[in-house]
Amino acid sequence: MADNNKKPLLEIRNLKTYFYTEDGVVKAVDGVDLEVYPGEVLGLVGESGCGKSVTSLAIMRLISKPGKIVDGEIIFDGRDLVKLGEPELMKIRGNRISMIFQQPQSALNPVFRVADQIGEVLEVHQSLGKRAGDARAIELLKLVGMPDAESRAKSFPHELSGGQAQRVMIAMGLACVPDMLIADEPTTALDVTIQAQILNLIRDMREKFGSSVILITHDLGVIAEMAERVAVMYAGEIVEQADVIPLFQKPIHPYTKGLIGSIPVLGRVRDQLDVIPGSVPNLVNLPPGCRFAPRCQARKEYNLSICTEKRPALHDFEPGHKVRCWLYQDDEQHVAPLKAKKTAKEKK
Amino acid sequence: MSANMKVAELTGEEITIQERTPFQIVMMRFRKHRLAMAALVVITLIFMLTLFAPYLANFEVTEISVGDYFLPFGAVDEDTGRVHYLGTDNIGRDYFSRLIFAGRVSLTVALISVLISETTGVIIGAISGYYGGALDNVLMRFVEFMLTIPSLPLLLIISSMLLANEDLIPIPAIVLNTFGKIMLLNPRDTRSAVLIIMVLAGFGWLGSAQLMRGMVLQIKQQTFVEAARSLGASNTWIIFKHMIPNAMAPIIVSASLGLAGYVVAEAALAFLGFGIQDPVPTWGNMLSATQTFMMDKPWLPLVPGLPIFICSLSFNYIGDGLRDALDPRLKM
Amino acid sequence: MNTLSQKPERKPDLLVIKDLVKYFPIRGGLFKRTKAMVKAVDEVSFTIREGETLGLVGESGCGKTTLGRCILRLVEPTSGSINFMGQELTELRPRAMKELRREMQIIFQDPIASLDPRMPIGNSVVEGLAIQNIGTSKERFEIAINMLRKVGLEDYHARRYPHEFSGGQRQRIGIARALTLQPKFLVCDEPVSALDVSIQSQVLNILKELQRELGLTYLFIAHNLSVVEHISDRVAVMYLGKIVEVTSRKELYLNPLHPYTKALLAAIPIPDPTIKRERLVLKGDVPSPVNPPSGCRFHTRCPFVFDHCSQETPPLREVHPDHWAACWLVE
Amino acid sequence: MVAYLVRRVLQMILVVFISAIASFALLSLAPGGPLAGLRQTPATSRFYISAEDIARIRTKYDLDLTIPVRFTRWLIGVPRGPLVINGKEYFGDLVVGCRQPIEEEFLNDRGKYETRVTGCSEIVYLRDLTGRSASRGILLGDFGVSWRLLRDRPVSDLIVSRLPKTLQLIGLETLFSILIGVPLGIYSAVKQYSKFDYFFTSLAFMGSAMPTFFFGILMILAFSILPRNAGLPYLPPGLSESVRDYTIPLLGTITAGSASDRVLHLILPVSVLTLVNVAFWSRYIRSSMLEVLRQDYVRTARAKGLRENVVIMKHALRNGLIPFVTIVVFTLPGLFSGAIITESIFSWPGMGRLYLLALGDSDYPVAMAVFFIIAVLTVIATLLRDILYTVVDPRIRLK
Amino acid sequence: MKQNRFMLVLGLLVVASMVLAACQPGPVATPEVIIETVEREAYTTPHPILSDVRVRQAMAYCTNKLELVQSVYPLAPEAQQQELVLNTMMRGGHWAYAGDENITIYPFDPAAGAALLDEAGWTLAEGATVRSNADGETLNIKFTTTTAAFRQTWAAVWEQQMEACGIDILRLHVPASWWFGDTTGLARRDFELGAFAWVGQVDPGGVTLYSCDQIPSPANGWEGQNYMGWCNEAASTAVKNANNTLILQERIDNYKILQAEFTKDVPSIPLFNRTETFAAVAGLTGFEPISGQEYYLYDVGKWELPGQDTIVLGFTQEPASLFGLVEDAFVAQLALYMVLPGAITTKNYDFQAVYIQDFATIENGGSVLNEVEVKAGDTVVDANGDVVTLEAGMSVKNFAGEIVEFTGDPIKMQQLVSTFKYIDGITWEDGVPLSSADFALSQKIACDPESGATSFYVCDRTAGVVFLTDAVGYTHSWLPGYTDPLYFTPIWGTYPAHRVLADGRVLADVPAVEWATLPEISEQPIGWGPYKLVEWVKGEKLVYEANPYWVFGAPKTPNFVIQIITAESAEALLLGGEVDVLASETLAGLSQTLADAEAAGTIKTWSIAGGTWEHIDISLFIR
Repeated sequence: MADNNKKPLLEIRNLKTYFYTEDGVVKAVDGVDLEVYPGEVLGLVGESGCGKSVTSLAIMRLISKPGKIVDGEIIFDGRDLVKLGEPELMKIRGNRISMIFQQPQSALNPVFRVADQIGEVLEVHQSLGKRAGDARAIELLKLVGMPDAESRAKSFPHELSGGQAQRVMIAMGLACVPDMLIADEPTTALDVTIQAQILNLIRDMREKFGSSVILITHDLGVIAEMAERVAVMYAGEIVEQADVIPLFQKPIHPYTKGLIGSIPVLGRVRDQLDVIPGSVPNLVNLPPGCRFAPRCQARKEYNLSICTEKRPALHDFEPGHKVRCWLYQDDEQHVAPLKAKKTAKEKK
Repeated sequence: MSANMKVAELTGEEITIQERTPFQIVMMRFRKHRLAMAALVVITLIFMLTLFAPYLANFEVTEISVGDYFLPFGAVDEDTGRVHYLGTDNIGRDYFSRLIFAGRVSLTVALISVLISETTGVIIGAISGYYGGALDNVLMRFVEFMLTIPSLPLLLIISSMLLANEDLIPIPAIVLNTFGKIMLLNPRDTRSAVLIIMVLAGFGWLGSAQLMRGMVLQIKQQTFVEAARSLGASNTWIIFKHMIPNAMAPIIVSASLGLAGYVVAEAALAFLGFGIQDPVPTWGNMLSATQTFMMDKPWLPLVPGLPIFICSLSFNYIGDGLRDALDPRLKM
Repeated sequence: MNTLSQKPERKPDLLVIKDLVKYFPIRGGLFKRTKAMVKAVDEVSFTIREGETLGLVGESGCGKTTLGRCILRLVEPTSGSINFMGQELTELRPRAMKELRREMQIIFQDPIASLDPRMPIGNSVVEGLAIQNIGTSKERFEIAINMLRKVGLEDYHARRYPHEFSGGQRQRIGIARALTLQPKFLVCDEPVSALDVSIQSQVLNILKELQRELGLTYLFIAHNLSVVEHISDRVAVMYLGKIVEVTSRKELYLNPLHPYTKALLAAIPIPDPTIKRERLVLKGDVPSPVNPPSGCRFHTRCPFVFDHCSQETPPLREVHPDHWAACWLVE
Repeated sequence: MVAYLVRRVLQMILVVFISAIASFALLSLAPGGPLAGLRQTPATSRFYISAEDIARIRTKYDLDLTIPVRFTRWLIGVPRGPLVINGKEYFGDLVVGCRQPIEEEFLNDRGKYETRVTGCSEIVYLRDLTGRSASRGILLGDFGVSWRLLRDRPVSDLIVSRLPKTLQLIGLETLFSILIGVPLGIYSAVKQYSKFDYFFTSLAFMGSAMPTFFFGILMILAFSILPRNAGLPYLPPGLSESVRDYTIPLLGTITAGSASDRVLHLILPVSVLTLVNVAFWSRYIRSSMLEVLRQDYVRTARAKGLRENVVIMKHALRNGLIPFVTIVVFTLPGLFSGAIITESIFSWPGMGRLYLLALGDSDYPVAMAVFFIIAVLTVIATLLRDILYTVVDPRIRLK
Repeated sequence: MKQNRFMLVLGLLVVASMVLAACQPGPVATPEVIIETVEREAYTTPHPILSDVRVRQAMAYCTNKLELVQSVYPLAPEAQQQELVLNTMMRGGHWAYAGDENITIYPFDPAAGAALLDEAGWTLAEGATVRSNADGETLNIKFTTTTAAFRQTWAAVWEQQMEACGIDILRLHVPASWWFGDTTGLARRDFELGAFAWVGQVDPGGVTLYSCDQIPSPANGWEGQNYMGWCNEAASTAVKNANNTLILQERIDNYKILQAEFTKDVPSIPLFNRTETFAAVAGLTGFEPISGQEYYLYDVGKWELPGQDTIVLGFTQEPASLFGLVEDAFVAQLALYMVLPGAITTKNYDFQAVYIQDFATIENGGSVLNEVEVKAGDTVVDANGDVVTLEAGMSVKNFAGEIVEFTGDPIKMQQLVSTFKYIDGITWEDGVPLSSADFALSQKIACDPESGATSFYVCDRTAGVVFLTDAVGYTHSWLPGYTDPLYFTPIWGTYPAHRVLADGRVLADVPAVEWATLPEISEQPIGWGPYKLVEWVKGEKLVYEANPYWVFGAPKTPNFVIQIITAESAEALLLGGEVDVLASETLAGLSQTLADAEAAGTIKTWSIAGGTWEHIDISLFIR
């Protein structure tokens, strides 16, 4: 779906964000490359602690102590956000890139009314006055399908349900018609029926405003329904990146495979689910080589020693389908067992 | 895929987090708080000084060198050749010896008060928070009511009553003997110290009871308590095996801050003339006895004033360090 | 693939719930009189058969967790009957209840909160034995070690503290703790919803394996219908304190009768981008259980609502054999 | 809300009542009183205290009545005599006290002799109270008459004379410590673990660790006595105002009782109290701000593109001040009770000193009045706090 | 719901218990558990240790009084320190002092003390530090005194002195409110050894301190101040006789007996006189504190501070009332002295007439001893000094001075009549001259039981008062048989009978019961002294202004302020220039600060021997 000829709206190159804690340096994001094209929905999927939220916060430049962006560039609309000063950033945040969060109720300030919180964005970025801001806020609330928008605008966040609060967040995020909306697990805290509402809303809004969306979630179902392109993250790096259909139909990274195999799917009853043994590595003491190697069944199957020695690079497996795995990549001393097959197949 | 993956095979590399007991973690974090570590060193030093007071002091507490009033630091006793490291006070008592013995009393008073008040507070707070209902209501209303009463005035009244009337609260001889041994005092002189402990602890437990109750209410929400109940645990089991150990962190913090408070409170009572009385030396009554010399011999009040200040500061720092180290928000 | 649910003979009932009610009072006013009731569980009846897994599914606040707690009497039910192995639980005295707790255990949602952070996990696991005064401390420890091994942990883990484990391991410890008393019946209260997907499957597999090995009966509470479908033999759907549909999982998936069940099924995102489904998206939020809607509680959100729905509460009826539903539409 | 308030007020009344009982009981048990020291005056040829004199004084101050009767007379001013209905007296011969107790000696179980009252040679009956002066009761605002400090004259006179000075001192101190402590607290929270934070945290600790009495005397020495002797500008060492004009180098002549005179006298005590309390407020604000800064909505505010100081001063502070506002009301009793030690050190004629004097001199009507008012104020502050909570935090509704 | 019901029940319980308690005739209630009723009278069973005179004497020998003085007055010159030491209840130079040769003096002599203790059976075992007796009981004695820093200081030294003699002292510092309480501490003889001070009087008095019938006990309603329980017939008789005669020699002789017995029996160890310390800014003139003169304000009209029109005197205690009948605190007397000074002064323990024409002595005819005949039913003062209605069998002192039994027949007795005339020209501050009516009002109020006056001792012994019409003054007749050692000094004060109150009444018409609360009396009295009180800012200061009508002309300084300060800040305020004078009631002694400041020339200090003397009372009977 991605048109590679199009110029990406956002391009992340070798982004490294580390947290300097008392236990050591947590390499939350360690060399992420990613691009988002205008108008697309990019799904960023991964388990908790894989660095997907940190990546999104890094884009917003909202990493606070003890975290720090240590390397890489985030080029948005031709400018490297990493190098921007606070005043310029302020013009981008909430205006050109906006963000919605996982816990909508705690993401809203409990002591201000809903309309004021939406209006604030307009006040800052569009110099709208209080009254105009309020009117626009109500308009936006109507747009996001808030029932009884006028009176809801006057309520405090705690008076809203989770779904309503997320609508407010979306309204706030869209207030300045941003180029990009980052939705960090927007439905995780919500019930399934409400989740369906919110996902529909995001989809509608994307169509209406034409913004690109980075949808961060751990729910593969949500990704399958929403995303056009998907990046799979594991332990601070992207392990696979492809359009949504190839990714689900033909996942190639052992982690992606395991992930897809491990979730129960409605209507497809299996006696046992697939299992990825072990658990996510500690981001302080990362294994040398491939980060997934300790849990990787394929590594054992093919008896690859390089996996524990050298870190694989994210490379094109197919056009538009990138993977970070020694199964598909050669090295001076190492011949990728599956790459050969693929090329052989292709030749046929 | 390999659906017959055996669960037992999943182990091995799994424990990726370093093996440390909570205690080790706390200690590790505490060590990072430099001021708290410094405070700990200072407090340890002071404790050692007072602990070895009988060996360090070259004079007895009540020993008076007649006429040797206000001797300067390092003065030498002519008859015996012993050194008054910190000089003498207004009636010729060796100031250093008094200071370290006084520290023993002051710190014992603070420690025991904290011990009693925290224990009482923990038990009452735990019972109140755990059982809730009418009992909780009565206990907490009582605590709140006691807290509405300004404590210093009340301390004054009560200590004046208790100090005066020996029969009002008879203290068992064993208590006096034990405390006397700790503080190196004649058991009968110990009475005023024990009374002040009772007075201080009598008010001190209120705060920790509230704290404990809050903690218990919070812990009650945790599922491990429910888990214990589902295993058939009795209330006592839950309170002692789960509630109290889990609530200890803030209690320990409040105890160390409490130590600071008690050291100062004892001194304040002494300053106002309602504290531990003279045959028993404390930093507080040494300070109050010499505060009249503030103008001309400032070191006299300064010498006992400084340890009060330092101890209070150190306990505060230690409390702060412990708070940081025990902060549940930081991951364990 | 599935052999359990297809066994023809009907197994005896292990747990029979009848008209179970749990109201939480809301106090207010001058004398703190009860002003309103949170009707968390309202006249719920169902049965769990020996060796089966009953899935209980519903959105947050629908009362499924309260129901689970009521069965274990961790929450005292307001009224109704809970019959477990022929014993009426609601009438048991504390001592007898303590005895009975060996037979029924619970696994909690939050693996971090459900383990005492100040207790080495070995102690947590033997706690049940210690409380029930079973065996010497040495024997207990052996049982604990065995249990830990059974859930895939090692002996030396017993000395460690919960914070040293990952979420999945903690959940396994939780399972081990529940199983040391060798219960017959296990309430699994959202045991996997706090876990990552890859870990979730580990735990689900273990649960299934243990069931097979030990002949356990589960009440599996979850909000994720696909997980429930995966593990359960029968599924009960709950909405605002009421059970709206109970049937076998196959029946439920193939032939959902209640509109809410249908909506729930439709709302679940399927991890297959090629499937594009007709969506039945419900409007609005779940109403408050304090003042639940009159009649059918679902009528405020039901796309098929008609007049009668708001006037009378539909009873839970056996529409097809072993397929119960509470809706005026299904006659 | 109304029901809540009514319930709270009822509770408050109960608490006040109990605290009245407590304070009364406590001070009735305490030794001393208007008779203390009387026998310490050596009898001379013209002054001799007889038992009859003592009895008369006991009667004058109601000390001959039983404690419950004294309590009700103190609390609500009754009984004042027998109940009179239609001109007929009832309960006239109810025993309410004893003018001349009979004491006897007993050997108690600790082997000590003990004097116990075994009888009464002159019983006070209810009808004897007729015509005896009594206060209208502390509940009606009549605190009775002072025993010692302002002998035989209303306690309220004493309180009224001290209250303005204490309000000045504590009011200013509270104002300054909040004005200084709050920004410091915010700043150290925002710059957590910075040098500034460490510095002020340490300073705050020192402030709270420094005993006031010690600190106060040091301040007098450093800012009053020493500079004055050295011919430098100095601050007055105590009192609330001078009685005559004085000259301070650089400042010139200060007229006694003038505004500048009062201000100069306020500086030292207010500084001492402020320095101690700044510590408290800044620590309080710091921790509450740290808590708030961790919250998601602060991140949201940043994500909106707000300037950092808007994020801090609007979004974070508004929430950080919620616990602060509610604790501020607890300075209310402090405004009344004063600062015992600081007032002593600076000869400040305030309530704290009054209370100390009343205790030292066993002027219990005064002590009880102060005690009672503080308890009432604390109870009121508690209610105010709960009401304020609903004002500052929209999430909280009183039920 | 539950909570509220509980609260209600609680409240009702409290109310109910209070009602019940109120109905209970409290004091008549039976006493609690009694293990054993009294088989031996308390207060008459001798103290096992202290009843032995040898122990008491030993303690006296072991006491180094000079050292005690040095500990509390380290800055006093040695000569003065020596002078402060007391051997008996009188200081060396007093007219009633018996002389060194007539009393037993206990110089500091630990050896003598040790010998006496050995003799008494309290021996020092090998290696022991505390003596013990044959029964193995150790010689430890409880010693009670107040928490005052002054007493803590010398008590610590004394404790060590006793320790050196093998006596173990258990020192208890208790709050003054308990020690001097009405039903606690000293008043109930709740001590073994107890230290406090007697405030010295111009006249030695002493009846209530040393006579046998002044031992407080439950039996006598705790009357008397003989806390030691010392009953020595000879001493008891002597002290009564000394106070029952006007003949100086007779008094001296009787006091000699008292002192001899007192020092022999050692019921109390006299220690030392306190010094009275005064400090004032260097420039102050006219201020001259003198021994014997309690009221250092006696010359306040002459005080002068160059360059200042105001003098500030610091008080650490605020007067409670300026109505002298209800308030006798020294500060109140001083504050009142400014406006209503005493008629006489007592510089150097001698009497000087100031506002009276002369003392009413027998020698100069101002007083006469009339011979009166009394009969049964008359009110007289008996030989014991008590006011009695004469009946047969009572012993009285007849006109000849002999103590006789009243048989019922009329008998001749002495009646003392004194006439006091004030000097001319005394004028109230409002310009109205002082009149005899002002004395009449004073006498009326003082003897009105409603006035709130503390003591009616004088009124009870007054036969009649006649107010002079030819001069300002009165003639006072005492009851037959009463002799007052200070008979020659004025008895009644003055109140402005003419003063019109704020409510329009004239002071003379105001009932006595209102006086204590009358602002014109308790807070704004007018007088005829050197100053008039302009304002009393409670808690802060009393502001005075020169009285233009003062009989001795205008005072040197037009304004005078008594500033209320705290003891903690007193010295700082003096050095900081906020107050000019600090007197003995504020300064516990000379401090280094003051001495340094004096050396630097900024202030001036005085230390004089005061009349107040410290002593240790020894309880001779167990409680």
